[in-house]
Amino acid sequence: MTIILFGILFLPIFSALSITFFSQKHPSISAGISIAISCITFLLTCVLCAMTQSQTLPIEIVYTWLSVGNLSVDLGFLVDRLSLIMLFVVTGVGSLIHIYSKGYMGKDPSLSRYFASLSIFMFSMIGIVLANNFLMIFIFWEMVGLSSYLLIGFWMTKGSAADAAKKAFLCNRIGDTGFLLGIILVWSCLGTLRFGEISNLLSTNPAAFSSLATITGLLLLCGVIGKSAQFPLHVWLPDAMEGPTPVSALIHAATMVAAGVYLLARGFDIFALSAAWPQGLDWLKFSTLDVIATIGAFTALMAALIAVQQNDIKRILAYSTLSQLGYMVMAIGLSYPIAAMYHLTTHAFFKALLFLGAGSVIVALHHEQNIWKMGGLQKRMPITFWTFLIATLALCGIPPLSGFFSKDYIVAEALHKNAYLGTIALVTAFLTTFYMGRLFFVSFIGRTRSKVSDHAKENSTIITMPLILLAIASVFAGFIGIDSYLMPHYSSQSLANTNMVFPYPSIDQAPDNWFKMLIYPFKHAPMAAILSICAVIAGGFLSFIFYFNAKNDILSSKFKTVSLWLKNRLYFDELYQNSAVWLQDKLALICDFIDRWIIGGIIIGIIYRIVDLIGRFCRFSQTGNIQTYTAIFVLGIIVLSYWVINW
Amino acid sequence: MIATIETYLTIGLGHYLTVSVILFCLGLLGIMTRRNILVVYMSLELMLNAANLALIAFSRFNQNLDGQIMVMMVVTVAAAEVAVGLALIVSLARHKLPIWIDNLNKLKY
Amino acid sequence: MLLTSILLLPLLGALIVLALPASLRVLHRTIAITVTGIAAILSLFLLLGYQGGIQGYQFIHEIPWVPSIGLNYRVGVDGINLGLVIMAAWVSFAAVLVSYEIRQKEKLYYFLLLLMCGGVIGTFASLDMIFFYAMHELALIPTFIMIGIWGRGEKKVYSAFQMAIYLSIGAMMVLAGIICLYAAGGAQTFDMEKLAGIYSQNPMPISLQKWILPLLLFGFGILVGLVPFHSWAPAAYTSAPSAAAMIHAGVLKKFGLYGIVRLILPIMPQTLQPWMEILVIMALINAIYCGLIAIRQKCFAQMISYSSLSHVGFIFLGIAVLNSIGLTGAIFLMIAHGFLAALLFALNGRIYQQIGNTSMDSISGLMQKMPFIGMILSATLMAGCGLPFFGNFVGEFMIFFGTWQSHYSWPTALAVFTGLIISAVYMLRAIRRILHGNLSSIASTAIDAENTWRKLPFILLMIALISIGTYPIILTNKIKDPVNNTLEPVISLTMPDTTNSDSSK
Amino acid sequence: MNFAAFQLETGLAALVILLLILDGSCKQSLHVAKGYAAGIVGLGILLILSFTYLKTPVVIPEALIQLDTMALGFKRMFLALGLGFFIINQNWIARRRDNFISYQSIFLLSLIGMMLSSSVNNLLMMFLTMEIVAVSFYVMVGYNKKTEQSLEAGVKYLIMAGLASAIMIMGIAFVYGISGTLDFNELAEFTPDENSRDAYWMGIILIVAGLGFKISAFPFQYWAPDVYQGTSAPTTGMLASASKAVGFILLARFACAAMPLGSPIITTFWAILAASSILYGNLCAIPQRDIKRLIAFSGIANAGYMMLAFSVGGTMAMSAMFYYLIVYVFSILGAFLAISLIETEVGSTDMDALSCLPQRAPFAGFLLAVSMASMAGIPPLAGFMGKFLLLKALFIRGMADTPILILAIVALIGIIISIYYYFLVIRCIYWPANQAYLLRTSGSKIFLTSALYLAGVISLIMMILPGIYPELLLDGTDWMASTLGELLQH
Repeated sequence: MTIILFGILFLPIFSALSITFFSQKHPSISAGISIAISCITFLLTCVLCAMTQSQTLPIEIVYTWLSVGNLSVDLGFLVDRLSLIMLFVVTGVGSLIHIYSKGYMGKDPSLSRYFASLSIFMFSMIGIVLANNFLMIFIFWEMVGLSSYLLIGFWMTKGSAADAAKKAFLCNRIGDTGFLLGIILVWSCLGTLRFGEISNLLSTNPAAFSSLATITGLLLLCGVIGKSAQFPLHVWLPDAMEGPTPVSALIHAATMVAAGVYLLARGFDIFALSAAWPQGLDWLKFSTLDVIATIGAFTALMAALIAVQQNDIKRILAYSTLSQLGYMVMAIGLSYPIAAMYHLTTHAFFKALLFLGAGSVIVALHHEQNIWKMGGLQKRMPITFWTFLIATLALCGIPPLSGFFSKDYIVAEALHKNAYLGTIALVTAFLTTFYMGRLFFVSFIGRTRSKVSDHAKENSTIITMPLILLAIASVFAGFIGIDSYLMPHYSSQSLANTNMVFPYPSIDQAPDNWFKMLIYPFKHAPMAAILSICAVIAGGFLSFIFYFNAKNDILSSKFKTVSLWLKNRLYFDELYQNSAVWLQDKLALICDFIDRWIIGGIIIGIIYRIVDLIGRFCRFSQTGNIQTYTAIFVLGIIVLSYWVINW
Repeated sequence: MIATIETYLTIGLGHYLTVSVILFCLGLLGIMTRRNILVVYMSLELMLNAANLALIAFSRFNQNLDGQIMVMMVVTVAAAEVAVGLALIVSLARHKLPIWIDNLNKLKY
Repeated sequence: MLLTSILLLPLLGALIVLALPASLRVLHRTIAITVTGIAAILSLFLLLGYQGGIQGYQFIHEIPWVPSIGLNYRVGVDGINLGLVIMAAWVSFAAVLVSYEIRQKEKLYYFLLLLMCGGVIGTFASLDMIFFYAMHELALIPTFIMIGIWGRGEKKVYSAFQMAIYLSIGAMMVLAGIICLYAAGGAQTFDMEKLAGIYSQNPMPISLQKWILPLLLFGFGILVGLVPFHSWAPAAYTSAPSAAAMIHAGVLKKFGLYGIVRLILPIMPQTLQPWMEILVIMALINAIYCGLIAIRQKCFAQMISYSSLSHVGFIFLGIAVLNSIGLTGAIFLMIAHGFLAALLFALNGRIYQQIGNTSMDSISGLMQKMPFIGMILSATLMAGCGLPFFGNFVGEFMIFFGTWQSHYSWPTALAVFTGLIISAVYMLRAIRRILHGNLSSIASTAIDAENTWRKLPFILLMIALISIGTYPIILTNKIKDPVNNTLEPVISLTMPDTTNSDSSK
Repeated sequence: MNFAAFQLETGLAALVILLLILDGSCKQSLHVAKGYAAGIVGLGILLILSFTYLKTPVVIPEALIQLDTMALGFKRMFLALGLGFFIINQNWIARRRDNFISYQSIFLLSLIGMMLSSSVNNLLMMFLTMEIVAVSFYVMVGYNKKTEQSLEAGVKYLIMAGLASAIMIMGIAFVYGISGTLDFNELAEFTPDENSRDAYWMGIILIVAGLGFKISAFPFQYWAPDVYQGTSAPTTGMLASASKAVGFILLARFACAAMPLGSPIITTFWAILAASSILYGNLCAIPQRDIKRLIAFSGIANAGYMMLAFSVGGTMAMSAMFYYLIVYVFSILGAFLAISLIETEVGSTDMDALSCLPQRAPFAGFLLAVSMASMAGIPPLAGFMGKFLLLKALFIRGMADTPILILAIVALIGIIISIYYYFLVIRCIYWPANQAYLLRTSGSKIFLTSALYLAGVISLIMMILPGIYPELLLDGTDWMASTLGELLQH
């Protein structure tokens, strides 16, 4: 067990190191190492799953990494259902994307660097998943930030890529500031950072945080906002599409951005605490979960809206990712972590598939990303077309594809708990179908819109094979019972007081065959299921009208202002540029001015000049005239004797 | 009467010292004010002699000879000093340099 | 004996270099590399031989020096200076290795450099205050001369003098403070250990502490570059040749911080608290203010100088919060930052040597020309903005935790903010400007590190930085016991409640 | 009579006579070599004898001169210093193709005076030895009678020194008159009654002024920069080292005997003199461009540091002062070895001229740099230890007597300022600002005779060894200061 865990965690970094030191000049060997190791980690994950079937979870293996005073940080592995499922997603999707990358990036001269960075990413992501304490999560949290930075800026000679990488890292850092403070608060209030101990403590004494509960939750949430690109730190994710497409698929769609959701699920005990504010702030009545739900819903809606008017295929998908992440966060906010994790898993499959499909198109079209220059790919790239279609449908939530189930749980919960959030969820579902329909109809259906798309050809097996595998996963992920697998993780714990509505009252009542599963949403919350299907149909229909065989975007010509705002992503970048960045720049300017001129120039200059001046002045008493000297000599004697005698 | 005159006429330590100090101050003033180096040098000798006078007076006052021995030494040293000093002043003159003391101010600041 | 040989080796090397004729250029370098290399390797034996859990110093070597005034040669390590000595030895070795850029007056150069190496090692190994001080000065003066002769830029004379005067002011204050410590207790000894013992038995009069503490504190502060006494640092580091900047910024600057830990905390606990509260604020100013200035710099060397000052702010913070987590973090960060600053200045030197300036406006796309240097540079800059698995992160987060534990809530928030964001802003900006983007014409002639010897210093320092970052317990376990001893008098005086709650936990 | 006290001086006198005989007996070229060799050998033998033959002090009560520990120590110092300057003088004379014997014999005569001065135990002998030194210096300062500068310096020195000795004699007269004795031991036991107190103090201040002239303490220092600059480098070196040492030795004995050191008034008295000397010397040195003039000002400041010891009082401070003094004179020896080379080879003592040293005479350049560093108080050089010991004494006194700490602050400020100009000299040697000057003065290597190396090594040893192993010298100075301890006890 320990060996397997160590293997899963450290094999990828071993791969990164060996690529860096030994095979930097041999790209194919590097690719081989990296792919092999990611596949091995996947196999090891399977072995781990199999082993844990017979054991009681969670299993915790702990080594001390650091211990000073009452601060103790572990290198610890926490194996429970939550981490297993996440691990499965990360290594599974990761391996496929590794393979895909070989096809996609094959000719790049810095392939070794690419695979090394990818391995670092795998290492860090697995670290987040397996971590048993907050600080270890934070460490790997930062490390995924690094690998994201490296991979977004992979084509670093391109200014935009380098800038995007920087932006991504900084936005993450802003979130992490809160995250680290939150961790410090957790530690100072509870005295431990281990998840297991935290939930035990909180279940015995929910008031352990006293008045700091909500603040702690919100600070931890900052980390999530940064990593999962929730509003207001969502701006980095669309820019991150400057990176290679497999990276976008792996990091910025399937796994890393979902880490925020994973953290929310992991630390749910803290987030689920009821509202408690310190004195002076107690007029703020809301709890952490309220904030989480609101942010999630808002992000879902906003991103979906922006996606409607984007033209870059990857950017549309990026906003779609934002929107779906918003769903997941909202699900947590509705105290429904199982649904969030469920959606996370299915989303990982179909969104990775969408990105990889997009990547396949991009390769075929020689790095053309504008959807208005594509079109007519149905016949030219059949495998890509069909897999992309499956993924689109899954994303939109057409039963019986996986997306339907996971999304439906969230919509149902939202409608059940809060009508506003429910409405937002439904509207977002509608918008999702609309923009995905737009994307699909414009880029795949109809006639070709440019020369490059005329010459498009289907890619080789190494690219299509992962597509097919992921398509299979996207179709069937709804039936394999991810939700019921996760349920024991939560039901036993302190969630009783958060009035969480489970899809199944207990594990025994879970549907036991695929048909029951298929119809379960209709049985469980028929209203929500029907409404969401209606939204999907409406969205699909509308996009069919607008965009089937369309020559240009009708929306942007009809609603110019709205379209402009949406195209410009609601001017968030400009806003930040003109507020935060401006402020920071001016502060720096002031400090620099003070340092350069006031401290460095005036103060030091004055002191120096004064001393120098006194020196020059004293020097003039040396007149060169002996009689002056004698006079001073005698004067000195007179003064001294006068003073001594009159003492 | 005579006694009072005697006390006035008896020349005591105070008188010697007064003369000595006056001479000393004259010497000092000479050094500080006269421009000719030779005169300055003579003023210096005057100061030495003023000190000698004080030494002799004190020697008498203290009833021991230490002061007198000291005077002998001072006189000897002064002679040596004069020998060297005058040589220097002569070579100054040889260089056709002015022997006005305030012209010797090339070295300053 | 081990410590003595570590610190005497470079000095001996300096004498040998001095004795050899100036024409034997290769030999000078070889000797320098050999002696510092041996010293560096020997320093690892300290780590291996150090036994945890033992009170007091180990590897003590004592020679009576001037017994009449209580001045003895006494070296030894405990957890606090163990890491610093090792760091000093390795940075010295790396500094000698990067010195191939020097092509004139090699004899004088290596003589001075070896003096510096011996000085920095000796500073941290000494347990006697006067040796502690004198070794620091011994290392300081060569810096001045090296800036003058082999320095860069037009302002080098001004920077060298500014540094000399500034640091002399600091050093004089420290010297005065040291003598006061000697004189105040009637102890008549310069031994740090004995002194701490004596003053814990019968505390120094408060009336004296009131003067001596700020004297020492600000004296050390000037030597470290506490705002507003920091102007010397950017100027000097920009002008200094790489090796001098490496040793000075990396190692020698820790003198002041180490001095505060050794001489102020255990000896003057009674008046410590108010000053430390002020120091918290000053430390934050250091971190934020210098960080913000670093954002504005156009010259890479200037930027890393300010970033180094900003990091020093964190170390101050760790010391000022007066608890074992913060102080352990501070000492850890001293070591990590030593490697980091040395790396940065070595890289800066390499870039300067290849391109002729380090202006971030004119250099770009260097990664294409110098993949190895570029990789190390980006890793180092990342380490500088507190990335995990590099030593700095470990130190910094311990300091954050420590700050919070001492109930400084806003300072913690500000420190975290600075550590995570401001540092990232300038570090990433540097990567973006220098390494990424299109290759600028000025950089097109640059070449990467040619062979293993050229790469070695960077690799060594990087390995050091990463290994303490990934396996911090190797140092923290050794640091924490002496740190607790150091803080014991302070805590027992000022925070009786905390000790109780600590022990209950 | 204490015959032991002037055995060495007698030897030296014999050496002078020998040199004079040689002068008349052989041809020009031959006598130079012979005389030179004889001088070095003679001084060397005397130096060795002072360590081997005269190991134990011989103190005879009421003798005019004593061979106490202090005298013995300083005699050794003067012999070593004399040997060094003898060599530098010779180098200077050889390059001027001047008469060798006359200058060197006068120099050796002044050395006799200096050595005698360390034995002085009596106001009479104090005056006498001071005058022996002064009169020899009249000659030496004005010796270079072909240049106007030298003559001006000579006259200035003549008049100021004459004034100082006249004032001192007047002071001696008063002190003698009131105490009735010239002997230091008896003086130490004497306290003036209420009536004669003022006159007694007047006398003491006059004597201090006379000695203050020798050590160039503020405000009696005005002659020093001009004379240092005007006269030839070796003479300047001796003025800055040996002559100053004479002043301090006499002052130490006199002050310990006649002034109640450590009493508030005396402490303040010396504190004011010391502080003003430190500040004045250091501040004025900043803008100087002539190395000899710079050293004059630095010498004023150094005198100030040494006067701190009188302000503190006690044998520990005296010992520190002796330490400082000894290290200082040997630093000056090293510095003037280089400066005299510059003066003769380049013909200028401007600081820019120093830039030729690393190329043309690397050893001399190194020596000058080390001596500057030593004077600046950079460890591990001995200058640091000297400053440290003085400050230590100061602070130990200051712990009980807080106003003294102000003096310490002044001293520290002075040290900081001094670092600037000492480093300026180092800068001028090793990284010249003016490249053109460097080219103009670049020439063949200056040939250093092995004797010059000897002088340099003496200086180096005395600058480095006591710094690295202070006990070596500190034992000696403690031993020397123990003499004063007896005086101080009264």
